[in-house]
Amino acid sequence: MKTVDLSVSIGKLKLRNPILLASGTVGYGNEISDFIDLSILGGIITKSISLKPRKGNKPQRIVETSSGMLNAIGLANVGLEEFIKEKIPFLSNYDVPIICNIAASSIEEYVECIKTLDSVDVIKAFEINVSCPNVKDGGLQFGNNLMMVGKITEQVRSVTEKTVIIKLSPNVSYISEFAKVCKENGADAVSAINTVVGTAFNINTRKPKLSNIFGGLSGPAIKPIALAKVLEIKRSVEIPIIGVGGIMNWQDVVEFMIVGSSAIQIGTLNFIDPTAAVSIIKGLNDYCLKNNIESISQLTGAYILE
Amino acid sequence: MKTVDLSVSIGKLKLRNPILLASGTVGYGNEISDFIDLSILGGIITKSISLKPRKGNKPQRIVETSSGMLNAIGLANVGLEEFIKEKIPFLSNYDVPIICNIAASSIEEYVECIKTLDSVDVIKAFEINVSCPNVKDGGLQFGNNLMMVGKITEQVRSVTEKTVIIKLSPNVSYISEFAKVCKENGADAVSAINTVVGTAFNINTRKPKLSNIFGGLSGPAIKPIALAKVLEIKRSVEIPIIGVGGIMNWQDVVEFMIVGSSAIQIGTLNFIDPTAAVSIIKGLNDYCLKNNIESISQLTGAYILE
Amino acid sequence: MFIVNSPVVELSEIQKAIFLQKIKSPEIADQILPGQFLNIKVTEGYAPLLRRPFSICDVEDENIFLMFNIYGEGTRILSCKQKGQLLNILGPLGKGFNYNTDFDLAVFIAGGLGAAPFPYLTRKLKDKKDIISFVGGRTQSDVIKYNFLNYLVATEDGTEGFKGNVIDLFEQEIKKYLNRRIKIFACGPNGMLKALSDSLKRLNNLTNNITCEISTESAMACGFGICQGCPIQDANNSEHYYLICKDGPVFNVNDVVL
Amino acid sequence: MFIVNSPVVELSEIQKAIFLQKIKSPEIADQILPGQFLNIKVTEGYAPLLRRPFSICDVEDENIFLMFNIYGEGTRILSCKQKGQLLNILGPLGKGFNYNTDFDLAVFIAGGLGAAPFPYLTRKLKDKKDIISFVGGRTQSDVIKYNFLNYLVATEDGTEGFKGNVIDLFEQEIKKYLNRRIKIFACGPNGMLKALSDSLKRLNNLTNNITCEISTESAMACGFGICQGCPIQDANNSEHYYLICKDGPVFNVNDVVL
Ligand SMILES: Cc1cc2nc3c(=O)[nH]c(=O)nc-3n(C[C@H](O)[C@H](O)[C@H](O)COP(=O)(O)OP(=O)(O)OC[C@H]3O[C@@H](n4cnc5c(N)ncnc54)[C@H](O)[C@@H]3O)c2cc1C
Ligand SMILES: Cc1cc2nc3c(=O)[nH]c(=O)nc-3n(C[C@H](O)[C@H](O)[C@H](O)COP(=O)(O)OP(=O)(O)OC[C@H]3O[C@@H](n4cnc5c(N)ncnc54)[C@H](O)[C@@H]3O)c2cc1C
Ligand SMILES: Cc1cc2nc3c(=O)[nH]c(=O)nc-3n(C[C@H](O)[C@H](O)[C@H](O)COP(=O)(O)O)c2cc1C
Ligand SMILES: Cc1cc2nc3c(=O)[nH]c(=O)nc-3n(C[C@H](O)[C@H](O)[C@H](O)COP(=O)(O)O)c2cc1C
Ligand code: FES
Ligand code: FES
Repeated sequence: MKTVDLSVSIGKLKLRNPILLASGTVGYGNEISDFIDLSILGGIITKSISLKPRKGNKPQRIVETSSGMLNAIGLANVGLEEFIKEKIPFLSNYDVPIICNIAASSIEEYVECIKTLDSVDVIKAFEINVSCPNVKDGGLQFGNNLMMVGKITEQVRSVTEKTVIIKLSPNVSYISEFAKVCKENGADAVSAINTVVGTAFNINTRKPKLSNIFGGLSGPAIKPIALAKVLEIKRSVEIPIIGVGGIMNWQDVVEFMIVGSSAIQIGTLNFIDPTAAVSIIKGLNDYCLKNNIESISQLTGAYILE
Repeated sequence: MKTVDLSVSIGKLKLRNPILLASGTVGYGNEISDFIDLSILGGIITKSISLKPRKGNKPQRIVETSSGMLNAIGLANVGLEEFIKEKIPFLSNYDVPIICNIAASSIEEYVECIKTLDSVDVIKAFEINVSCPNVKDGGLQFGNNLMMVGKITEQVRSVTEKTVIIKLSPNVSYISEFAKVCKENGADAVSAINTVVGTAFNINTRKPKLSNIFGGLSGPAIKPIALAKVLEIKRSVEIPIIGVGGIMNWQDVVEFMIVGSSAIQIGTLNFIDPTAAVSIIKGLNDYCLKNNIESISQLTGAYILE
Repeated sequence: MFIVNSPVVELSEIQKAIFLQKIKSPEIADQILPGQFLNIKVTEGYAPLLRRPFSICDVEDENIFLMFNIYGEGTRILSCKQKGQLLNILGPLGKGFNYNTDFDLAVFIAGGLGAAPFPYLTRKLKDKKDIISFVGGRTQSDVIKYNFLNYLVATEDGTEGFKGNVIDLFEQEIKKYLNRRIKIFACGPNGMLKALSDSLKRLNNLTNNITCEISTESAMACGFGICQGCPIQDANNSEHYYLICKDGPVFNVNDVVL
Repeated sequence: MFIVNSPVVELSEIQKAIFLQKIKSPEIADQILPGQFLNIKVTEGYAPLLRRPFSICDVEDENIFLMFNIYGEGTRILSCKQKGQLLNILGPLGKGFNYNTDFDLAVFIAGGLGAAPFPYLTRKLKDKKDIISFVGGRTQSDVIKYNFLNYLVATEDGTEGFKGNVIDLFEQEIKKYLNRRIKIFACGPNGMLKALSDSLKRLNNLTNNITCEISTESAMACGFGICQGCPIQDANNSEHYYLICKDGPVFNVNDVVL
C-alpha cells in the first residue's frame, strides 16, 4: 500500500503532520496527555503565557452558544518563570514540537519573554497572540492596530531565530492587510483566526453572562468565517497560514488546507473530544490515499475557482 | 389583567411592536402572507431593491453551516419600477409599515431611488443597505469605508423627510465608528447587523460551494456577534439601533433589546418558521407582564453591568 | 401552503438503504399533487438549521409517503423517527407535473432516487393513460422499481437490464412509439436530465409529438419563494432565473437551462 | 480519567420530574468515588456543543447512576435515551469527598438536586459512621430524599418539615451533637453553601470539632482542567483561583470564597 507524507513545514519548523493543538485549549499538555499520546501530534501550542502570572477574569468565564462557545478566560496563566520551571520539563518528555504562545501588554514584554524563552530547546517556535479579545491591556488594542502589529512583529523577529508566528484577530475589516504587515516585518507565518468578539446576556438578571461582558466566540459556528479569513489572506499575501476556527473533523482540516492553510489547529474540539487528533490524522491519511495525494502539503491552497 | 404597550419608535416611525421582518428574508411579503397576517407585525423590510433589476448570482447561492447558513444571492431583485408597479400595491393591502431597503452601486443611485420612492405613501422609512457582502460593486466596498458611509447617509438624508436607517456591516473593527458617522450625517437609526463574511468549500471538487466564493453568514451562529455589535454601538453612540442576527425566539428578542435594540428583525428564522412572529409577540407580552414592564421600550438598553 | 405537525405512521425499507416513510397528514394528502414537494423540519430544535425538501412519493387516503435514503444528518434523523412522533411539515410546495394534458402515452424516466415522485403519478395516470417507465441507476442496487408499471431497467455497469445510461435505453425504445402523442415525465440527477434534453433534440427531428417535463433540484433555504436561494436559468430570457421551489421544481424541458 | 461509551440500562422517575439513569459502565464503576463527576456527551453530533457534567449519584456492581431533572436541551436529550443507547462518558473527574478521615458523625446537607451525590456517599459510610442528613428545598416537591438515611426535611414554604432554609434547621439540630467529631458534606445552591459557611463561623465559637466539605458548581467546557473555564476564588491567596473541575468540585469550606 502506498504511504502518504503528512509532514508540513512552517518557516524553519518541520512538523510530522499539520495537526496542532491550539493555544488555550490544551493548557500545557499535562491533562490532555491522559487521553492522547502527544507525540503523534504535529505540535502543541501552549496556553498564552505572560511575563508575570495572570489570575484571569472572575467567573463566569464561559457561555455555550449555538454551535459555539464564548470564553473570557482573561489569559489566566502561570507566568514565564513557573512555565519554564514547572511546565517545560513535562513537555520535554515527548517527542513533539512545542510552540510557545505569548501574550503581553507591551512590546517590551513580548521581547523580554522571547529573550528568556529563546534558549529553551524544546520550544521550536513562538506564536504571538496579538488578538486576545478578553484583556483590557494588550489584546485587541494591538490586534486591531496595523502599525502596532507591524512593530511587535519586527521587534520579536529581531530577538529570535526561531519560527515566529503571529496570531491574527478576525475582528478587523481586512485581515490580509495584517498578514501583509506581518510578512513585511519578518514573520514566518500567521495563525488565523483567534476568537470572534461576542456576548450573551441573562434576560432575567439583565446582566452579561460573562464577568468580562464580552468574550471570544469559538467552535463550529465560526468555521465559515475562519475559512473566509484564511482564503482572503491566501489570495493576497505570500505567507504560510495556520488555519484555526471550528475544526471538528478531518473533513474540516482538508477544507482549511484547500483554502490555503499549511497547518491547522484544533481548539474547542479538545474540550469535547481530547482524542480527536487520532481519528483526524487517520482521516487525512485515507483521504490522501483515496485521492492519490502523495504529500498532504499539496492540498495547501489547492482550491479551484475556475 | 394589565396590558403591555409593545409599541416602539424609530425616528418618526411608530411601530405597533418591535418585530420587523428582515430584508431579503421575506421577499416583498406575498409568499409569507400565506402563513402569517402581516398586519400583526411591527413592520416589513422589503428585499433590497436597486434602480434597475438585478439578476443575482449564479447557483449555488446558499450553503447550510453549523447553526447558520451562507447566502450569496447577489441582491437579485425586480428593480425599482416593477417594485412600485407590482409589489407595492400588494403590500398596500395591509395595515403594516413598509420599510424599503435600498442597495446601490453609487451614491447617485441611492439618491435616485429614494427620490422616486419618497412619494410612495405606504413606504414609511428607508433602510440603506451599505453592507451586502455578495456584490462586486457597492456592498462592502461602501460598508467598510467610513467616509463613504458618511457621504451616503448625508446624501440620502438630504432627499427625504422619512425615517432613514443605515444597515451596518459587522465586518469591521469598530462598528460604533460607523454608527457615529451615520448619526452625524443625519440618520435616524442603524440596523446591526448584516451578514458576516464566510465561505465553504467542497473537499472533493475543491471548489467553493457558492458560485460567488464568499457569502454572508446568518442564523443562530452569529447571534453572540450581533449582540456584541449592538452593545458596542449602544455604549458609545446615541442613536436608535435595530438589532438583527440569529434571533430564533422571544428570549433572543429580549436579549437584543436589553443590549440596546429599540426594535429587532427576524431574518433566517422566516425560512424555517414563517409564523414565528406570532409566538414571539406573545412571548414578549408574557415576559413583560411577568416582569411588570408596562412599555417594552423600557427594555431598550436595560442591561446591568454593575 | 401551510404548516402542519403530522405523526409518523411507519418506516419501511423497500430495498437496501431505501426508506419509505408513511405519515398521517390528512391536510397535505387532501391537497398535494404529483411532482410537488414538502419542506420538513426534522428536529424540534435548529440542528440542522434548515428544513429538508422531499418530493411527495405517494398519497393513500389520509396518509402521505416519502421516499429517501440516508444521505446526511437530516435524513438520518428522519429515519430514526418512531411511530407517533410528529414531523413539522411545510407544504404543499411548488408546481407539480401537468398530467391532465392531451397525450396518449405517459413515459416515466427515473434515475436513482428520482424514482420518488412516480408512485403518486402512476396512481393518478394508470387508469387513464398507457405508461412505460424507464428506471436507471449506476448499478443494480441503485435501481428503484417501487410501484413502477411496465418498466425497463438500465444500469451503467450492466448488472441489471440494459447496460448503459437510462436515456440511451429510452431513446432506443421510444422510437417504437413515435406515432403516438407522448408526454415524458423525468426526475433524476442533473446529468440525466441534460442527456434527456439532448436526446429530445435528436428525436424532435423525427416527430413533434413529444412533450417533456422534468423535476429539478437545488439547495433550498425556504422552499416557498422568499430567500431566492434556488435559481435555475430561464431558457427564454438570459436576464432571468426561475426559482426552483416556486416556479418549479417541475419545468417543461424547453423552459430551463440545465 | 478516560472516555467510554456505555449503554443506558434504564431511566426511572424517582419522584415528579426527578430522573435516575442507570448506565452499565464497569470501567467507571470500578474507579469513581463519591463527589467525583462525569462529563457526558448527550448527542452523537455537536448540538449542544459541550459535554454536560453530572455528579456520580450511586454505583452498584457494574452500573453507575445519574440523578437529574430536565433543565434544558441537554438533560432533555439525556432523558430521552432508550435502553441500550450509548452515552459517551468522560471521567471520573475531579476530587471527591474525603470520607475516610477521622470523625464519628457524618452530616449530609443537600439542597434540591444537591442530593445527587449522597446515595453513593451514604453507601460508602453507612456501615462505618453515624449519619444524619438535612434535606431542603423551596417547597415539598423540590425535596429529594432518595436513599438518605436518618434525615430531617426543611422547606422554605413549610409544605414539609421545618419551615425555613435547611441551614437554619441544621444549625438548630447540630447543637445536640457538638460533643462529637463532626464532618459535614454539603451540596446545593451557592446560596445554601454561603449560608452554611456563615453558620459554621458561628458554630466554631462553640466547638472546633467540625470540619466541612462542600461540592461546588460552575459552567464548564472541558471538565478536566484545560480550558480554565471554572474558577473559584482561593480563600488563602487572593491572586489565585482554584479550578472547580480539577481542584474540586469538592473543597474544604475554608479553602474557597463562595
Ligand atoms: C424539490 C426537492 C425534492 C427532493 N425530493 C427528495 C426525495 O423525494 N427523496 C430524497 O431522498 N431526497 C430528495 N431531495 C433531496 C433531499 O432534500 C436531500 O437529500 C436532503 O436535503 C439531504 O439532507 P441531509 O441532511 O440528509 O444531507 P446533508 O447533506 O447533511 O444536508 C443536505 C444539505 O445539502 C444542501 N444541498 C445542496 N444541494 C442540494 C440539493 N440539490 N438538494 C437538497 N439539498 C441540497 C442542503 O441545503 C442541505 O443543507 C429533494 C430535494 C429537492 C430540492
Ligand atoms: C460538577 C457538576 C456536577 C453536576 N451534577 C449534576 C447532577 O448530578 N444532576 C443534575 O441535574 N445537574 C448536575 N449539574 C448541573 C448540570 O451540569 C446542568 O444542569 C446541565 O449542564 C444542564 O444542561 P442542559 O443542557 O439541560 O441545560 P442548559 O441550560 O441548556 O445547558 C446548560 C448550560 O448552562 C451552562 N452553565 C452555566 N452555569 C452552570 C452550572 N453551574 N452548572 C452547569 N452548567 C452551567 C453550561 O455551560 C451549559 O452550556 C452538575 C454541574 C456540575 C458543574
Ligand atoms: C477557552 C479558550 C481559551 C483560549 N485561550 C487562548 C489563548 O490563551 N491564546 C490564544 O492565542 N488563543 C486562545 N484561544 C483561541 C484558540 O486558540 C482558537 O484560536 C479559537 O478557539 C478558534 O478555534 P476553535 O474554534 O477550534 O476553538 C482560546 C480559545 C478558547 C475556547
Ligand atoms: C438569504 C438572505 C438574503 C438576504 N438579503 C438581504 C438583502 O437583500 N438586503 C439586506 O440588507 N440584508 C439581507 N440579508 C441579511 C438579513 O437581512 C439579516 O441582516 C441577516 O440575515 C442576519 O439576520 P438573521 O441571522 O436573523 O438572518 C439577507 C439574509 C439572507 C439569509
Ligand atoms: S428555496 Fe427559498 S426561494 Fe426557493
Ligand atoms: S472546565 Fe475546563 S478547566 Fe475546568
